[in-house]
Amino acid sequence: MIVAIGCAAAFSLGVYAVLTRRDVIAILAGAELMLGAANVQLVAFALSRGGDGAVVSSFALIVLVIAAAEAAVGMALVVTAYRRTRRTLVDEFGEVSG
Amino acid sequence: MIEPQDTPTDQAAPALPDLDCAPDVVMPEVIYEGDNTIVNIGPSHPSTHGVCRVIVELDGEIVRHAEPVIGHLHRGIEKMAENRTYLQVVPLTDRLDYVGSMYANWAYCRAVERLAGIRVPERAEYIRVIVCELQRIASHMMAIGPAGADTGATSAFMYTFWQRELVVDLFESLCGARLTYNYVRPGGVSFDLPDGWIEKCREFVAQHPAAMLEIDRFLFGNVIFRARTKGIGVLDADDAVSWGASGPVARGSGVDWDLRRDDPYSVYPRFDFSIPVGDNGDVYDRTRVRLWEAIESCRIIGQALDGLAEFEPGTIKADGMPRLLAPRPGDAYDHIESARGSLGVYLVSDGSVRPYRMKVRSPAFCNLALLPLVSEGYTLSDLVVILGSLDPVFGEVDR
Amino acid sequence: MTFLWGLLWGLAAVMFIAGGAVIGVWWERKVAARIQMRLGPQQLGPAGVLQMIADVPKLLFKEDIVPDNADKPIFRYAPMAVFAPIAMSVAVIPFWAGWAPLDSTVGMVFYLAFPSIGVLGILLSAWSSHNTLATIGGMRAAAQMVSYEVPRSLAVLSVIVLAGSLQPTEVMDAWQWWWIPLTFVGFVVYFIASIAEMNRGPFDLPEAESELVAGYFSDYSGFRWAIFMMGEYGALISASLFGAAVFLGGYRWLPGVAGLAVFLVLAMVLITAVMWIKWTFPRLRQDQLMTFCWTVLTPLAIVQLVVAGVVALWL
Amino acid sequence: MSANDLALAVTVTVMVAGAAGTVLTSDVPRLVISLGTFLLGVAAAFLVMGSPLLAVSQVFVYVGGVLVLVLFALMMVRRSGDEKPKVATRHDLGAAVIALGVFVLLAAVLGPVAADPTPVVTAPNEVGAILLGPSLVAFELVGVLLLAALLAVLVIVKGGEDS
Repeated sequence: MIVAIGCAAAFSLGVYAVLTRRDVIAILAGAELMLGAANVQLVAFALSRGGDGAVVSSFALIVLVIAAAEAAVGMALVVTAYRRTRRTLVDEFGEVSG
Repeated sequence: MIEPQDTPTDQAAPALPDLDCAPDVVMPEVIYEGDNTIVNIGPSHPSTHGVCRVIVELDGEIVRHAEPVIGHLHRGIEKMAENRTYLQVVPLTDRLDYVGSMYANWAYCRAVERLAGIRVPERAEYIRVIVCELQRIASHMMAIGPAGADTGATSAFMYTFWQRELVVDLFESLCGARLTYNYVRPGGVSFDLPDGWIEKCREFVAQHPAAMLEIDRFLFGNVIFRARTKGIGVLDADDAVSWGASGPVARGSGVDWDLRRDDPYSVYPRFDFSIPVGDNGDVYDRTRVRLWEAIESCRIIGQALDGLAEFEPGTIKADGMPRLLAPRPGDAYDHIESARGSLGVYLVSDGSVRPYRMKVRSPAFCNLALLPLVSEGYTLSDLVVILGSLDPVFGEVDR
Repeated sequence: MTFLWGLLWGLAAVMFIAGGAVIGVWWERKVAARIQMRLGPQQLGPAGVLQMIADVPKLLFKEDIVPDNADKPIFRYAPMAVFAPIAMSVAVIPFWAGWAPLDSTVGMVFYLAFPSIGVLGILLSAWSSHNTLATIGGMRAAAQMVSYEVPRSLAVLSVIVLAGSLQPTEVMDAWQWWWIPLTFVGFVVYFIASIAEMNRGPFDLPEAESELVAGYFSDYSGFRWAIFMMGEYGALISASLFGAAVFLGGYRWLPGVAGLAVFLVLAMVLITAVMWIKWTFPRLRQDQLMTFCWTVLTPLAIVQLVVAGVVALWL
Repeated sequence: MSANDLALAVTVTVMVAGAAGTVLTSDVPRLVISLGTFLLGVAAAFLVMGSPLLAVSQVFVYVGGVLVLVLFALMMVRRSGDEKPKVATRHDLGAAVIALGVFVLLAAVLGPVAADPTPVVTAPNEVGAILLGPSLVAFELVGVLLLAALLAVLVIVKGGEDS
């Protein structure tokens, strides 16, 4: 119960961050919040339903690695976009071309 | 670049600054223009070899422009000289290049002697050559060691400093001072060599080349030091000539020019020595040229000590020197090869006991002007190494 | 109860590192002096050993300067974020047969993971100082430490593969003397990468004195500065102990207390070697540093890992 | 409430506090510290739930890797000039309503069915056996994905340099 509500709170805070932040890096940080919360919820849910700890852990580990790869690509995009356009605010990306 | 952008250029000359308050120093702000970062290095910084301020425009870590800002050590020595008698100026010249005081002494004295037509006894000339070559060694130790320290090899600094210490000990027993010697005077030198000094000097000269070869092996042979200095801060020979570089900075770029040989003065023509010249004009060559010059200096000192034996001890001052020199009106310029390059002193006399005007042509100043040229395109880490390889001494740059 | 024990052990680790750092400063001054034809400290006590007692109050009572422009709370606490993970990493080092302060089943990964939190502290202190030189130093530190983590982890991985366990005490139990020649390349990679991780010469670019004054801790003074130094010496001590244990066998050479003595001597030798390297070599440049990491150390570590893996299969 | 529940409650609180900080602050260092708190909270939650390997991996990959990456990117694009660097935000009611809706939905659906887990202590070699046994395909796919990500990053960054 505690974990479920806590993770839901963290997840929805992540949603809020993604919706309100104008900065790409902060949006990515919001996505990290959602991923982290979902991962904890995943492990907790599986364990409370009597799942095998090792299977759960390996699953969560794979999620973790994929999320890290996503973050790396995201950061590379941000930095490259910044170097091209000198902007990091999402609203402004539409106004520039190339 | 650091001036405010909105300064109108077509304005009348600004009013003279109010002398009661501090001068309007523009402290560098951290300004970001696109990707370029402005970094202020100095005036108090571990590796500016004194009080130089370098304003660096960085793109990432690449130096786009480096602007040396000088004047933090300006004491108005040239102006002060106008209010002192010719002999009283000698201590001032000590403070020009405080790493090589003997040179400024000598350059100034040569100008005075030329102005007043004084003939210096040969023994004094030999002593001058000996102390100045020792000074060249001491000064080059202050260039090679810090080149190691700039790249992070602090131990090399200690090894070269030990050699400098031996020279300074010799000077101390000669004239009592360890930094500002006031030893070379118009018409000769202030003291004759004390007993046993020649033997001590021979001892030093005997061990010095071996010590230099050791430094050559463990500093210049070090793989990281080579990687840090080879191909860094390249100055080609044409630029070196057209920017008026001299001394090891020019010779490191392959400019075979040394006043001791090409405009011979004093008793230098009597000695057999060679002038080491570099090929690539990078930091490595500039610094290594100094190392070989120190070894060549040992050869000169050895020959001069041999030659000294021919002369009667005690004849170290020109005969008939008046208490107060008052040369006839006119001007004189003379230059010598200091550790940093061609050091010239220009004197104008109006017939009084004080120089009407003194101007010092300082090699360190001319060499420092090359910094923007040679540091562009290298990294911030290279910048301090390049600055060190130009070996500026700010007492002489700012005067 | 566990919590109290943890607190106690944490305190012990901090005291261990602080004491080690104080002795390390004295030892480094002596080693450096030997290399530089000097004598080092010699005024206070025999061979200047009491100098270290004098240094501590000096650092404690120095003025704690916080720049006006700094982000003050972060500036104040960032040094702790550098120090704490390093103190934590000491916990998993196996000191005695079957005993480590924290005998975790994932101790080997723990050891590699926690010092990387220190990067965060370094970046925060650099950022909060609001100083260009510190910012450059922080960026250099981040790039360097994140990169050198890769060969370092790969090198340790070869021992993990041989031992077949992530638990340091089990690794020590499985350790055989012939692992030393087998993992020698890995050990060298670990050693070099550790020097880079602790920002010591010739990899001390983040704090390069001749360029950046003191890099990310340029603006620190007094005891906060001392915490950075403690962190640096702590990393040195911790990396040397860990390397001496898992690569060189640590206490396995002799039984009982003699084994512990051998372990400490091995670590001491490694510490001295690090100092020796620092005072002998010039500093690398940033691009040379990165090239060295990715084109020399990482391939070497991968080859070592493959070799260790093949041998582990054959075992 | 058992000691385990208490520990879970503490870690979850840390997580939520970190998440709230990440969302609400516009100050760069505080954002990073908050995100770090959240990620450490996640690691602690894994630890409490009996999976030290997950906890340590979380610290290794996220705190030591991703977070440093975030801070690095922030330092590159948002440098400390004269004024304090800020992360731009546009708080609005609609977003808050949506987020609140997500929270209510998740809590309402998951809360009743998800009892708090009892920790199952997992040894790392068991995880390894699963990864290289039943889920070998997934493991290899992650490897391919990582390689692809690596190449993608290289291409993106190199492409940026050309222009």
